[in-house]
Amino acid sequence: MNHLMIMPIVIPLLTGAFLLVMYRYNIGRQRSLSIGSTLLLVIFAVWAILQAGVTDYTLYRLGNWQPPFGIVLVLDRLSAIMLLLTALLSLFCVLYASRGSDREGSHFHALLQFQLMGINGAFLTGDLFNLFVFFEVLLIASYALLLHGGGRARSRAGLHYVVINLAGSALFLLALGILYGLTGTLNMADLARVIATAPEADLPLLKAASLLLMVVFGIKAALLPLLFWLPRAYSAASAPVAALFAIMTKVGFYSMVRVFLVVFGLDEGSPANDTVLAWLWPMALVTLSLGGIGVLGASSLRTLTAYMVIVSVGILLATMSRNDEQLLAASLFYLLHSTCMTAVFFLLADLIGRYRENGYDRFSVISPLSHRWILGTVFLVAAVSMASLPPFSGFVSKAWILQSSSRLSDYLWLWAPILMSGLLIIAALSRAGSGWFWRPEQRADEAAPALDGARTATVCVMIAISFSLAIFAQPVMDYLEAAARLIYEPSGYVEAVLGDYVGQSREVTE
Amino acid sequence: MDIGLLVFLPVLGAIASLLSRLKRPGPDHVQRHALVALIAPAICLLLLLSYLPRIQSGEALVYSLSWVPEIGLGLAFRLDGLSWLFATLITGIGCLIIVYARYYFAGKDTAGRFFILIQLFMTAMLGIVLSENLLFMLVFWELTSLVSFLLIGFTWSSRNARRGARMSLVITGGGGLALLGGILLLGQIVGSYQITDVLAATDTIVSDDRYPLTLSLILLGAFTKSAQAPFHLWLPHAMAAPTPVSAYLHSATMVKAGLFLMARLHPAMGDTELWFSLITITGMVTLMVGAFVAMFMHDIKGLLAYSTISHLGLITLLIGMGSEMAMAAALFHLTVHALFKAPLFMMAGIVDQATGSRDMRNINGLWRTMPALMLITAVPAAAMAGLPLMSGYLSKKMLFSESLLVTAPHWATTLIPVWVTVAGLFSVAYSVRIFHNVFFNGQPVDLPHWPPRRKPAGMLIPLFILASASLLVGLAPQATYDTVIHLAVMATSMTHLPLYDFSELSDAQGPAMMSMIAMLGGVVFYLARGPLFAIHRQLPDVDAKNIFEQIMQQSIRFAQSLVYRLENGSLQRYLAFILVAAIAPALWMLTGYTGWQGPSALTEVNPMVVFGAVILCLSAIGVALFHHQRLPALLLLSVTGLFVTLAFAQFSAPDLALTQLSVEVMAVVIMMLALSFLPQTSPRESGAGRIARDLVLAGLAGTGIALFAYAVLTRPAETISGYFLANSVPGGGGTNVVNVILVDFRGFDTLGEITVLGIAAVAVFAFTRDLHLKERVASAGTAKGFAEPHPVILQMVSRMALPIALLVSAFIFLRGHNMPGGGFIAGLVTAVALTLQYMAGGLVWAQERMLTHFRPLIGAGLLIATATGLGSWVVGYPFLTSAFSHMDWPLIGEFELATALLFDLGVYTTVVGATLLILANLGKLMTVAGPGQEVG
Amino acid sequence: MNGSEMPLLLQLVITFFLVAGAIVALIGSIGLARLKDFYMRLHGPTKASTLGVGCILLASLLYFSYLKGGLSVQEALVTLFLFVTAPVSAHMMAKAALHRKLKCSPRTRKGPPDH
Amino acid sequence: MELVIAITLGVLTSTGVYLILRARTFSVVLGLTLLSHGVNLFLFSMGRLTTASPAVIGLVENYTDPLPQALVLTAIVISFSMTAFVVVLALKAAVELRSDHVDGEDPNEDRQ
Amino acid sequence: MIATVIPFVIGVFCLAVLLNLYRLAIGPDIVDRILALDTLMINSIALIVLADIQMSLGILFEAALLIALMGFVGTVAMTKYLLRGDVIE
Amino acid sequence: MNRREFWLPRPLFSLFLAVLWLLMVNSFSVAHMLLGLALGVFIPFVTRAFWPEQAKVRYLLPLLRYFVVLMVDIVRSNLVVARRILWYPNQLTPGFVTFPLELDDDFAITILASTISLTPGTVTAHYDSYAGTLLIHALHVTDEDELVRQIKEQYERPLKEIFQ
Ligand code: NA
Ligand code: NA
Repeated sequence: MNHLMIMPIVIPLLTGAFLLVMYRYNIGRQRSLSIGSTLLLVIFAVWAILQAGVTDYTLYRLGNWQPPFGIVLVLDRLSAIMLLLTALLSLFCVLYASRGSDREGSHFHALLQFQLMGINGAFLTGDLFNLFVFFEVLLIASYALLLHGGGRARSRAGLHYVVINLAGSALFLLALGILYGLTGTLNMADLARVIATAPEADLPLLKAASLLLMVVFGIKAALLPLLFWLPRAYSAASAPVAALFAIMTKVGFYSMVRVFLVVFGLDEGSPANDTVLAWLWPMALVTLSLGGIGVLGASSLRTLTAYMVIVSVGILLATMSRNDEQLLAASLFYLLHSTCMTAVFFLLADLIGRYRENGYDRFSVISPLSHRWILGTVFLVAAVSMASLPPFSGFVSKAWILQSSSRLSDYLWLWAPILMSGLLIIAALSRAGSGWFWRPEQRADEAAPALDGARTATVCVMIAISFSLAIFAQPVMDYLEAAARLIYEPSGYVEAVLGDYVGQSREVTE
Repeated sequence: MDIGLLVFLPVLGAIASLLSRLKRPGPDHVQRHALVALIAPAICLLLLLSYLPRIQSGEALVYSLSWVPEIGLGLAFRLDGLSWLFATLITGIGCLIIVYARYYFAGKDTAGRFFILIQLFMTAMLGIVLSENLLFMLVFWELTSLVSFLLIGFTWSSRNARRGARMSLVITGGGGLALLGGILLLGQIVGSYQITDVLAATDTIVSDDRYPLTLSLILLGAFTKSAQAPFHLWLPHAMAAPTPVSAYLHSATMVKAGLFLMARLHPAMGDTELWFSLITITGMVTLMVGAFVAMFMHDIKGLLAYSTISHLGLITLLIGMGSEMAMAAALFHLTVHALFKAPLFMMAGIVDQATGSRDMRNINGLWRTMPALMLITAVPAAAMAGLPLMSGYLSKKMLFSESLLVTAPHWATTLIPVWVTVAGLFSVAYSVRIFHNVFFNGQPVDLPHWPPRRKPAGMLIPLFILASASLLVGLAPQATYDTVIHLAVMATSMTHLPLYDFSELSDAQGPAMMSMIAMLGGVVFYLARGPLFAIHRQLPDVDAKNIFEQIMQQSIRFAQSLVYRLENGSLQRYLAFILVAAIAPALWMLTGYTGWQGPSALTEVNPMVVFGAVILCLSAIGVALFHHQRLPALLLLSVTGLFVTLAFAQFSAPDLALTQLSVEVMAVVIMMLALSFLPQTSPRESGAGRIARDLVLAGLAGTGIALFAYAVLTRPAETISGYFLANSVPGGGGTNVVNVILVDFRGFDTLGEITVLGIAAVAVFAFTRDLHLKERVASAGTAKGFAEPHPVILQMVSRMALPIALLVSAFIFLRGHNMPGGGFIAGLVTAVALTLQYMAGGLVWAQERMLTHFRPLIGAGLLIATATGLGSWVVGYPFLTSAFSHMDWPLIGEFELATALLFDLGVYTTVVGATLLILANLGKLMTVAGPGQEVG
Repeated sequence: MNGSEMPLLLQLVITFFLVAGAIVALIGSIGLARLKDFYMRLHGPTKASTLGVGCILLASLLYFSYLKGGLSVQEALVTLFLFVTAPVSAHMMAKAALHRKLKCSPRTRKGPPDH
Repeated sequence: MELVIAITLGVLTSTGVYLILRARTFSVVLGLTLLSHGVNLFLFSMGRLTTASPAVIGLVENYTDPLPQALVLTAIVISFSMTAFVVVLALKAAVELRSDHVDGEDPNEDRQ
Repeated sequence: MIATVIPFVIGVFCLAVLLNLYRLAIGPDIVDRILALDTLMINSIALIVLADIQMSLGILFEAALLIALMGFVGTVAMTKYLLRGDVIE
Repeated sequence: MNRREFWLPRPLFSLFLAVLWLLMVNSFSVAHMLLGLALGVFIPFVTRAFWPEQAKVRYLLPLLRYFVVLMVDIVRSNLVVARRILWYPNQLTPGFVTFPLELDDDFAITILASTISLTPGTVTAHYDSYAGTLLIHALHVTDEDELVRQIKEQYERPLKEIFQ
């Protein structure tokens, strides 16, 4: 058994705990530890990518107990991708935060490490209850990070975010309860096996449980009508936190893929996921449309980006709900792009806001700006990528999604909002850009702080990643297609996880 | 490969320009920039010319490189007659524009930026015309929109420039998205994006169901780019750009991209009724609108812009007709238009710079001061008017003759000839006007610069070259056609065609008549312009830019109001949405479900349980009823918690009972701490409607849970837990199976769980650190009387209780693996005992006596638990693999040592640290020294 | 396993403690419910309930001591704890009542001094 | 018995839901607590309810299903953490937003 | 004998609990309610112990102990709150 | 403070804890004796800061006797109170009595206050440390001075002997 697999969870946990023990460490040491830990995560994520490329499923049996009795971690291509994305994203967030945002409150780095532990755990676990636990870890850390730095907007948004997610957690437990009550197991593979052979009379109950899970994951993923907390929460958060949150909605998406396509999708004849997918489709489309409208109506760049997150969620869930292997691969590619770019924009809003004389990132304020050339160019390039214009990853991913979906009968329902939201994004970003970089006077030089090279470089590298994702799209796509293929072979997953366990030690009590 | 080079050379040029711009601007910097910028386009032009022989042999040069084969996107280039014609126009006119701009931008800092952008733009245009792969073409298509956006907004301090730029970007960008859709559909139909394949699949395309949609989307892209009505609105506002930009982008090149696309796809998609009607009607409308508006423009550039629109409509019309001859006419006119429109724009720029105005009502009689300009301009102006011997004359006659050949559909046979004649008439009128009004028509009026500032003669060079070319084409149409245009026409029809015979054209009677009418009518129209202008002034003044801005503003307002209405900051509403979302689908799913009653027999009713259940329900309802009075509600909540505890105890879950109980008290203490800062009562602010809605939601939720519970409880249980019962002692070394699950089978969950607790505590620490509760802090102090802060009797008993409680928690801790208990409960007991010290002795008193800070305690707990897990690596087992052994020591007796105990120690430590950190920080808020001070 | 094999005397003793405890505790709660003012109500639970529960615990102590073959004194710990804490609870509640200036019943001979 | 338990769970959930829909943070906290009671008991009862059969090996003959108990224990701890957190957050919000209304004094103040 | 008497004893304690709840519900003052809750806690110790005897388990002792401890701490917290408007200061 | 007081602040109490441990675990093995002793030493050591005062217990035996008397009194007081509550709750004449303290040790006062609360019809409602008085609420009082005298006689005097 390869111990490297537990590393993405243990490393941030150890780092976070160590930072608490050494609570008097000065900020410099905290930063070095945090950056070091995140770098290690990147390395292990790369290992995970390679490992998953070689072996379809790598298992890690915690406590050396046979699944489904013990908790098992499962590494496949999908989780490897998510791990790498998280690691890279968090690295940039930590780097960006280390330029000063981390001092606005206490224990930023420790909390961020715990957050990473939760996210990575959610991506790796093969146990539904353990998923709940990791959800809670990542949520509580996200509550704390959201409030990092204080202030009224954060308090209000934080309160809403927390209460809503607590309601979501209650629903999660309910759904888990129903599933356990009917199947007597929690391991995802075992659940899949039992659900596929569930008695006819239990099926509606199981499907109802899947609908509850849709709401649970929908809250995380920001599915309409569960998303209203998001715009304010994301725009209230401090920039690196918001950027890290770009991955959070994807955790919801990931969980839906895992649970609905694998756990509820084993029975190839009439999989139990048909109901939930049927509900997901229209809801995701409306989400997508509302996201587009919100982008147009946003009053600040952070809010705009928050709605961009919603657009991306809409696209992801709509494509996922069509239950098509190729489309899933395409939407995974889009996931990479949208996570990267929404993170870029949260950072960019902060970066530019710092050099505007006033108004921070509000559109309604016309304010002199320093470093117009550099910031303007960065914004332009980022906007092109965000608007899914060529030659960035957004273009490739959107083309792939549209292409793969065109084989479906109702593809136009997807096409119309995707293309329309694209237009709205172009309109909104061109307004924002021209209002910020063209309209005001150059900021007087003596008032202007020097450009923060590290922050700018962080943003630029992230944009460069989006660009190289387009340039090297083919190998990435091959990997994603393989990942999607695995998702659509749930029987392989079940076999790999459960091995020779065929219901021994199960007892029936009347 | 070198075709690809052709496309990307200007990028290299742009980079060179960028580098040259980095150098400190000297007195000659514009010249230097221009020279640098000229290199790449010139090489391109030479390369293109060198290809001419191969093109003339009818060869289509194709070069492909794989990029993203998954989506059919490849770096593929194609050079055939059509693309050669366009590429040559783009590079040729581009070179001349650069020369022109060298003088136009003389002395301006912005020159460098212009040269960079113009070369980028050239790349984009070359990419469009030279792409073999349609998706690849789209990359450049969007790039033209983008660079055009930057160029229109070039003088960004002007509001008009910004608005014009945005407008063009939104319209052409939107068109680009439509085009993306169209091209993707086309690619799906054909199975490839290679133009070669697409052109070979005509029948497949035309017969596909998706053909109408595909065509519409593609045409939407083409029309927006080529400023076809009603998308033409952006073009006049693009005139905010510097004149070289207008001359290049908005007359000669970019706007032709849409025409190029239609011509390119004509063999594959043309020749259908739909194609004909969509394109010809659009073309006709555009032709007429452009021509009509142009006549009344006073701004030279405005007039030229609308005339451009009109000519674009004309070419579109010809493409729509679709016959080989019409296509020939279209491409011929397209070339001719590029040759006469660019110099006219250049003229406008010269006049603008010389006089400081572009208003023809003020600019008059320039022939005296600018005779050379007048002479050179005469040629393109005449060509635009379509005077005999001029290039425009021929192309117009080609149009007229084609219009007469239209036989189907019925409506078009007479309408089109009349229509084009009228439009021709207008074009004569505005051509005459621009020439006469600028160079003659009396004396200038109130010009900012008069006499005009001297302009460098160099500006006339590109003008002269273009005018000569235009003249040349007019004089030798056949040669022009034969050498370049015929190849392009063949590329658009994919067949070998006979050459167009211009002598035949000159013999035709109909076109000549129509030309005549147009010419005479135009002149008459121009002479009668005074009254016509007067009438035109009566018409409402419509500014497309304002309309566009208004539409934008309205959309934004709509978006804002919609979003604000939905996302209105009301948590209650969000929660209601979530509840509805949870209830509605399940309700929908389970309507008519009959399986609620499972097969298992019901168990008999236990009166004690019923009693407990009733009290549980009553207390919960009591909390809901009395929630306005907060402290009583809290007491009732404690009762609920107590009875939940009793339920756990009753139903064989002692561990749960212990945990629930400890947690409950801590939670109530925390809530009471908070309550001292909050109002003591909740106002009654919910209306009856809101209460009714909430009651319905609550009722549905409760009913749902009850039904689910009933359904599951009446079914036989089938579970994996037999394994736990069987392996708890042999595999986990403990008889308390729940505890063994917690620290061993599912120890990973527990690790996550204590992490949550730890994070919660650290979070509370972090965000209460700077919380200021000024008004509350003042009231703290040492009161006498009954409310003394630290009652002696309480203190005495609490102190005594502490060691005993610690002993009890040690007991619970050690017993946990085999009997109810464990690290978590032990931790809570310890924490509660220490909390008692806080309550009895006060925060400061107790804090001084703590052995350690709490945050390191949390960290240490987590480290202990994790380290225990990691310990199993040493012996080669996975994380959290437990080991235990029973040791029989002489004298002492049997001892069990289990790593699970160490893990539980981590749990214990974390729980103590976390609970106390939360409490101490809440308590801190009350003390005078509170805010800003770190506790724990 | 049940108590039927127990010596009769032990059974009787246990039963006595159970019944006595129940009655005493009930009286305490009746006092809580019936008496006129807070200060009077305080007396019932402080003594009666404590003792009542003490009796039950004693019964449990005897019962399990027999059942498990040996002295099971854990229950004594609970009793002890109750007896130590009950007066303090009462003390604190009385202080709170005084602080809140709760009215005494009209039959009270002498009210609390004002602070 | 099943019916009694089902109804109790329903009542707990209903009251919890009703309270989290109230406008004041304190009521919401009360509601969340009740809701978590309901949910925990629900999860607990999914292992079927048996009396006098704790899962302590050697103590009794029949054992109840220990797994839901372990799950509920985890859930209790987590919901305790969350409650503590949300209480303090509600306090902070009430101070900073000048009202203990869940939306603060003016829900749209940070909107422009 | 014990088995016969236990349900009766449990019933008596349930009655006591009801009386406590009655006081808890009617108050009138908050201190009355706290007193009622305190008594309720103490009575529930008895209930727990009785259930333990009835089921012959002997494992609910910690629960009884904890109720005693937690009930005390809870009462102290509430009265301190009434006295000082705060629990810890 | 000498070494013994630092490491073993309360030897008697340590022993008490060790015994308590054995009672709790219900096992009298050597292992548990050692463990109990270890805890008995360890716990007072880590909590010594919370309990700074040295208890001045002079005589252990009188203390034990005091507790036995107390137990009897508790049972008796319960019967008395039960009778009052059940038979004539409406004829009770409650009242507050101020009890002047002679004790000055906080620990002793605490024991006295608790004793008063546990015995017939009296509850200690307040301890005024400035005035040195206990405020007692009596469920049924006919003669305040008699009550004070009785308490002094029965409880305060023995306590004074024990603690001073
Ligand atoms: Na004029
Ligand atoms: Na193990």
